[in-house]
Amino acid sequence: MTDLQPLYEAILEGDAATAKATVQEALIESIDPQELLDKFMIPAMDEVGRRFETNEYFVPELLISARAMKGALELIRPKLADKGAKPIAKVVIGTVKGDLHDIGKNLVAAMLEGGGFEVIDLKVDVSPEQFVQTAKEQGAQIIAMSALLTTTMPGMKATVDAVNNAGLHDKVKIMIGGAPVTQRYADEIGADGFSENASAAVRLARQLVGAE
Amino acid sequence: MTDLQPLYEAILEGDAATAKATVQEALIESIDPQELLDKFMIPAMDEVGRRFETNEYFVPELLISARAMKGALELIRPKLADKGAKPIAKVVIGTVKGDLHDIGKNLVAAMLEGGGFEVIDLKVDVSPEQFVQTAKEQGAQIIAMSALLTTTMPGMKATVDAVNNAGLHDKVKIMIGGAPVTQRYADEIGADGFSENASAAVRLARQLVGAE
Amino acid sequence: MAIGLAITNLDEFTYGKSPKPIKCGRGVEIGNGRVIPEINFTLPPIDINPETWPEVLRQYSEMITGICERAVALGSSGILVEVETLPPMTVNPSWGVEVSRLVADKLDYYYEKRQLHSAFRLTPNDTREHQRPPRMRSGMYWDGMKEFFERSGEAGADLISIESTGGKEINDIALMDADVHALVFALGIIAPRDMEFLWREIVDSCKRNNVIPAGDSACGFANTAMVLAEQRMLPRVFAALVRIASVPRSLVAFEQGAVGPSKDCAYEGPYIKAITGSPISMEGRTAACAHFSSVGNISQAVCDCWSNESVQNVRLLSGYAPTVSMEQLEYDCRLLNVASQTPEDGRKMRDWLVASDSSHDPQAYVLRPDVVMRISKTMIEEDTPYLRVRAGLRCGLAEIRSAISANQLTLPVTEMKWMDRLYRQIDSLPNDETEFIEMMLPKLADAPWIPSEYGF
Amino acid sequence: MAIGLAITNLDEFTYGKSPKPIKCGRGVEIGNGRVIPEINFTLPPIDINPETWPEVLRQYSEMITGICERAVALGSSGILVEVETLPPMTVNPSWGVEVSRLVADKLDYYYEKRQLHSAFRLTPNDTREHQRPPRMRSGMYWDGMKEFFERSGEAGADLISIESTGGKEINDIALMDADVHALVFALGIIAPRDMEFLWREIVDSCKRNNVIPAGDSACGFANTAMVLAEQRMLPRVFAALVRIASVPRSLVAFEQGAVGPSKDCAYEGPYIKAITGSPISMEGRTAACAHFSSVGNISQAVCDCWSNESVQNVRLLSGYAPTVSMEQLEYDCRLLNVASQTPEDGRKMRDWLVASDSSHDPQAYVLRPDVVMRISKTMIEEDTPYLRVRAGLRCGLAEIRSAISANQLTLPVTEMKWMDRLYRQIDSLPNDETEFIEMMLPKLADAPWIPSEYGF
Ligand code: B12
Ligand code: B12
Ligand code: SF4
Ligand code: SF4
Ligand SMILES: [Zn+2]
Ligand SMILES: [Zn+2]
Ligand SMILES: [Zn+2]
Repeated sequence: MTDLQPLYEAILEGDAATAKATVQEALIESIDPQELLDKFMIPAMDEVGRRFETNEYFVPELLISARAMKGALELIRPKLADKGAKPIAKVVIGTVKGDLHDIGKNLVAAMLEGGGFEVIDLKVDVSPEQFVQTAKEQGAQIIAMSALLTTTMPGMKATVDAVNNAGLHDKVKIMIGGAPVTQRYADEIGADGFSENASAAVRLARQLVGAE
Repeated sequence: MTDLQPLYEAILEGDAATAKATVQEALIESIDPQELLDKFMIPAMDEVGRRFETNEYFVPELLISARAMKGALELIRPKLADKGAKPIAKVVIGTVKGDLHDIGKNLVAAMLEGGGFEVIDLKVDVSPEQFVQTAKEQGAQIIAMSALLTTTMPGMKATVDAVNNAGLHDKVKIMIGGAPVTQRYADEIGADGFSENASAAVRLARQLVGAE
Repeated sequence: MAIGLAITNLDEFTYGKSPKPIKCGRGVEIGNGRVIPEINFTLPPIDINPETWPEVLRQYSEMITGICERAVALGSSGILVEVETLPPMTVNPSWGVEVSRLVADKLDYYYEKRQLHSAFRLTPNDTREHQRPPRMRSGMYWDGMKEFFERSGEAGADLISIESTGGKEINDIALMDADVHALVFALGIIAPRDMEFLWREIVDSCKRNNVIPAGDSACGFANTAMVLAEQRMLPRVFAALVRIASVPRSLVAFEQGAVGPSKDCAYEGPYIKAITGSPISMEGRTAACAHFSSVGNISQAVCDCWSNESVQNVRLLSGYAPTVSMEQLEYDCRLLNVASQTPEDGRKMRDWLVASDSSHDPQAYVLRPDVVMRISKTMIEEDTPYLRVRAGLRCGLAEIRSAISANQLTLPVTEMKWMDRLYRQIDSLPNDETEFIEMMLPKLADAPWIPSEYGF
Repeated sequence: MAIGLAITNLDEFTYGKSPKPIKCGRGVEIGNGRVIPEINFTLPPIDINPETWPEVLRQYSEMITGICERAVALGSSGILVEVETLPPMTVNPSWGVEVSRLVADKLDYYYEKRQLHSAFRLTPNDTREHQRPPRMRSGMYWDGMKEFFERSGEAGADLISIESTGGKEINDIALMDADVHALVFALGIIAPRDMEFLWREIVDSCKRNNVIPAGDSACGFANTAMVLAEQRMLPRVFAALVRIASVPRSLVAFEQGAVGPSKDCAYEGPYIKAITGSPISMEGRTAACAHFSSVGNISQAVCDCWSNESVQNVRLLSGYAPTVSMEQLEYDCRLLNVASQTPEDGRKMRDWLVASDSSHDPQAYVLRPDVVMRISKTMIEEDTPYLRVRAGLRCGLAEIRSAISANQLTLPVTEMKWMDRLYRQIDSLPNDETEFIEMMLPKLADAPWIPSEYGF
C-alpha cells in the first residue's frame, strides 16, 4: 500500500506534483478518498495555518501549500460523497469603490478558500450595486469588503445601505476590513463583523454563518 | 479741563487707581460720561484686545486692564443713559460634569465680560440640569460649556439633549470649547458653535446672538 | 535634609545613569546605564459608566497588547508602562484596580511568553479638588485615594506615582495674574505641607504592599504655566520661574521616602536627580501628542526613562496611536543607548540635546544641566521650602538675565519688560517665612481655599 | 549614463550635505548643510465629492495653518511641505490644483508676514492603475495626470514628485510568491521602461512651468514589501532585496532629469544620493504614524529632508496630528544640525543612527552607508536596469550573508532557509536580458498586464 505520509508532507511543503502523484496512486489502490482528506490533507492545511499564525510560515509558503491542496482536492472531489465536499458558504469579496489596494483582500480571499469557503472575487473598485447584484445572483451568504483609504471607507457604508435597501441583509452577512477600518466603524455603519487580519477573517466568516 | 488721555493710558496699563481718579475728576467737571466711555475707555479696551491678539500682551495684562475698566465703569454706569449700558446678552458658563479644568473657562468668561456680556459663572463640574435650570431662571441667551477631558466631553451632549428636552433650544444658543473639542464634535452633538480660543469665543457669542 | 547635591560633577550628570538606580517589575533596571521607554496611553472620547465599562476594558486591552507586540517586534530590552487612571477610576477604586490588573496581567503574559521585560507604574489621580474648595485630609475623595493606594499591590503595580494638587487653588490665581508672591505662597508654603502629609501616607502604604514609591509631578503648577506660555497667554520667562519654584515642592516626596523614577511630566526632574540622585523619567518631543513645548530635546539630556506623556487610543494610518508612540520611544532610546557606550560620547550626545534647545527659550535654558546644578545648589543650601523657592527664583532669574546679556538666550521683545517686573516681585520677598505668611493670609482671604486643610 | 558614484568618500556621505544642493521655494536650501523637516498630511475619513468639497478645503486650511504656526513658534529655519493628492484630486485636476493653491497661498502668507521659509512639493497620484489591467500611455487617467503636471505652476508647486506604479501589476505577484524572477522582471524590465516614458513627460512639463522635477518613489514596490515584512507576511531578507532591486528603477527619474530631493518614502534614497549626488528626503521613526518599520533611525543617517510621511488630521490631546508631527520633525532636525557643526561630529551622529538599527534587520543593514556605497558601485558598473538589478541582488545577498556570519546582523531562525532559496533564484538569472524576457513572457501570459503598454 502506498505510504500516505508523503501526501501530508507534500501539502505542508507546497509540493503540488508529489501531492497529486500520491493522491493518484492512492486512488488506484482504492483508498477511501474521505480518509485521504480527513487524515492527511486537512491536517496538513491545519498545520500550515498553525505555522502561519506562529510566524514560522510566510505568505508565499501559505499560498504554495494552498495550491498543492487545491490540486490534490481537484483529483478527489469527483470521488467524494457529496456531504464532505460542499463549501461552507459563498463569499462575494472585493475592494470598495475607488480603492485599488488589493493585497490584503487577496490574502483574505486565499485564506477563505483554504478555509473551505467558495470565493467570488470581484477584484478592485467595486460599486455597492455590483456587490448587491452579485450576492443576489450567486445566492451568497457573505459580502466581504476591503478598504485601505480613509477616503474610500464611506463606500462601505454605501454598500451596507444598498444591501439594506435591497432587503438583502437578512440573507447576507457583511464583513469588512483593511488597515484604517475598526470595530467601531463596523458597528457605526451596521456591518456584521470586522477583523484585523486574514486568519481572523476566516474565523469571523465561520462565526457569521454559524459554522463555528 | 481735565486731560483725559491719562484715562486711556490708565486702562491700557491696568492702573485702576489712576483710571478711577481721572473719571471722578471728569465727572466733577461734568464731562459727558458717554463721551468718556466712547472716546477713551472703549478704545483703550479695544487696544488691549488688539495687543493680546498680536501677542504683545499676556493674560495678566489683559486681566489687570479689564479690572481697571470695570472699576472705572462702576463709577460712570449710574450716570449713563440706559441705552449704552445694557449688556449684549446673558451667558451661563461652566465646565461640564466631572471636569475641573477651569483656566480656559475662566479666560473665556473674563473675555466675554470684557466684551460686554453679562456672565453667570457656574464654575466647575456643572450638571446638565444646573445649566438648564440656571439658563431658564436667568433668561440667558447663551449656554457656554468647557471640557478638557475626552471622558467628560459626553457631558456636553447630555446638556444639549437636556436643553432640547426642556424645549429651551429656541431661546438659548449653545457654545462649546476646550482643547479636545472640535467643530465636528459640536456639529455632531447639535451645539450651535465652537471656538478655538477665548478671543474667538467673544466673536462667536456675538454672532450667535446676532450682535455682529 | 540634604546638605549637598547627590551629583556634584557635571560630567556624571547625564542620561541613563543615576547614583541610585532602581530594579523593579519583570527584570527592569532604571538609571543603571540604559534609558528605557515609558509608555502612556488613555481612552478616546468615551463616557465611563457601568454600561461602557466592558468597552473601556476592551480598549485598555487593545492598547497594551499593541504596545507589547510592537516592543517585542523591535526587540526592546525593557519598557516601563504607566497607567494614569481617569477620575472615575479613582473615585471608584474597584474600577481603577480592574483596569490596572488587566494591564499587569498582560505584562506578565508577555514576560513569560515573549521575554519582554517590563515594569508597571500606577498613577491614581488626586481627586481631592473635585470639591471646591478642596478638602485635603478627609472626605470621600481622600478615602477613595487612600483605598486605591492600599490596593496598589492587588492592582499589580510595581511603582506608585501621583500628580498631586495641594496648593493649586492658590497657584491658579498666581498664574492668571503672574503674581510671584501668590506663586511662592502656593509652591513654597502650602503645597509642601500637603506633599508631606500625602507622601507620608503613600510611602507607608507602599511599604505594606511592597510597591515602590516613585514620585510626584508639579504638573498642575508648572506644566499649566508651560502650556499657557506655549499658547502665548503667559510670558515664557515667568513659566521658567514657575518650573524652578516647583522644585522644593516635588522634592518633598523624596524627603518622605520616594525613590524615583520621578514622573515623566515632572520637567523639574533634572533638579530632583541632581539633588537626590534618584533616576527620573522625562518627556519632550515624543510627548508632542499630549502638549507642545519648547523643551523637546533638552528634556532628554539627563533622563533615565523617556516618555510620550499620554496619547489617546485613536487610529492612525499605521495602527493605534499608543503603538505608534511605542515605536518612536524605542528608536529614541536605542539612539541614546548606542551613543552612551563611552562616557565621553554620551556627554557629547547630551550636550547636543542641550545645545539644540537651550538658547531658544528660558524654560529650556533652566533645564541646562549646569544651570540645574547651580540653581539646585543654592536651593538646598536653604532649610525650608519657602527659602528654597526664594533662593531658586533669585538664582534662576539671575541666570536668565546673564544668559541674555551673554547672547546665550534670546527672549521675545514682548517679554523684556517682564524681567524687571519679576525681579521686583522676587526681591520683595521677606527673609522671614512667618512674616510672609502673615502678609499673604489677608490677601488670600477671599480665595477658594480652606487654610485649615494646610494646618493654618 | 553614470560611470562612477557621485559620492566616493564614505566620510562625505552624511546627512544634510549633498554634492548637488537645491535652492527652491521661499528661501529654502536643501542638501547645503542643514537637514530640514518635510511635513506631510492628509484627510481623516471623509468622502470627496462636490458636497464635501468645502469641508475638504477647510481641513487643508486648518492643517497648513497649524503647521505654519508651530514652525514659526519653534523658530524653524525652513520647511518643505508636501501635498500628495488623493485620487479624486488627480482624476479631476481642478480639485487638485485648488487644494494645492490654497496651501501655496498660505505658505506665501507666512513667508511675508512671519518670515517662514518654505518650499512646496506637489505629488499627484499615479492613477493609471484605476483601470485593470492599467493603460500606461493613454486614456482618461493618463490625460488627467498630464493635465495636472501641466498645471503644477498654477497650483503653486515648487517641486513635483510622483510615486509611480508602472510594473506593479507584476511586482504584486512577485511579492505574494516571493518570486525573484517575477520581481526582476517587474523592477528590472518593465518598471524602468515606464519610468523613462513618464519622467520624460514630467521633466518636459516642469521645464515649461518652471518647477523642479524632484523624484519618484518605489513605494508601491519596496514599501509594500516592507509593510508586509513588518506584518510577518514576508521574510525581512526578501524585503531587503526588493529595496535593492528598486534602485535602478528609481534612478531612471534622475537619468531623465529629476534633481531631488527624492521622495520621503523612497527608502532607496541613500542609493540615489550615493549614485547621483542629489539630495534626498527620508522618513523613519517620525513616520510611525504612517507605517511601522525596522529602519526608524538608520533611515535618517544620510537624509537631507526628514519627514513624517503622512498623518491624518485627527485631534490628539495637544492639537491636530499634523501640528504634532511638525513639532517632532523640527526637534529632530535641530538635533541633527547641532551635531553636524563639525564634520567629525556629524559623522559620529550618523554612525550612531546607523549602529542603533543596522544589526536588527536586513532591511536596516542594506541602508548602512558603507553597504549602500558598495552595492551602488556594483550596480552602476552595469549598463541596463536589468543587469543592475541582478548585480545589486547578488551583491546585496552576499553582504547580508557575510554580515550574518560576522555577527553583525541577526536574522530570525524562520528566515534562515530563505537565504538559500533566494540565492538559488538570483543565481539562475541569465546574463542576457533578451533571454530573460523570453523566459518570462510566457510565464506571465495570464497576469493582469498589457505587454504593449511597456513596448512589447
Ligand atoms: C501597498 C500600498 C499601496 C500600493 C497598493 C498595491 C496593491 N496592489 O494593493 C500602491 C502603491 C498602489 C498604493 C497606492 C495608493 N496608496 Co497606498 N498603501 C500601501 C501600503 C504601503 C500597504 C497596504 C498593504 O498592502 N498592506 C498589507 C496588507 C496585507 O494589509 P491590509 O491591506 O491591511 O490587509 C490585512 C487586514 O487589513 C485585513 N483585511 C484587509 N481587507 C480585509 C477585508 C475583510 C473583509 C476582512 C475581514 C479583513 C481584511 O486582512 C489583511 C491581511 O491580514 C499602505 C501603508 C500601510 N501602512 O498600510 C499604503 C496606504 C494605504 N496608501 C495610502 C495612499 C494615500 C495611497 C494613494 C492614495 C497614494 C497616492 N497618493 O497616490 C494610492 C491610492 C490608490 C488607490 N486608489 O487605491 C495611504 C492611505 C492614506 C489615507 N488617507 O487613507 C496609506 C495608509 C499609506 C500612508 N501611510 O499614507 N498604496
Ligand atoms: C492645567 C491642566 C490640569 C490642571 C487643571 C488646573 C485648572 N484649574 O484648570 C490639573 C493638574 C488639575 C489637571 C488635572 C487633570 N488633568 Co489636566 N491638564 C491640564 C493642561 C496641562 C492644561 C489645560 C489648560 O489649562 N490649558 C490652558 C487653557 C487656557 O486652554 P483651554 O482650556 O484649552 O482653553 C482655551 C480654549 O480651549 C477655549 N475654550 C475653553 N473652554 C471653552 C469654552 C467655550 C464655550 C469656548 C467657546 C471656548 C473655550 O478658550 C480657552 C482660551 O483660549 C492640559 C494639557 C493640554 N495640553 O491642554 C491637561 C489635560 C487636559 N489634563 C488631562 C488629564 C488626564 C487630567 C487628569 C485626569 C489627570 C489625572 N489623571 O489626574 C486630571 C483631571 C481633573 C478633572 N477631573 O478635571 C489630559 C486629558 C486627557 C484626556 N483623556 O482627556 C490633558 C490633555 C493632559 C494630557 N496631555 O494628558 N489638569
Ligand atoms: S503635563 Fe500635560 S499632561 Fe503631563 S500630566 Fe500635566 S497635564 Fe497632566
Ligand atoms: S510608504 Fe507608506 S506611505 Fe509612503 S507613500 Fe508608500 S504607502 Fe505611500
Ligand atoms: Zn502629568
Ligand atoms: Zn509613498
Ligand atoms: Zn509618501
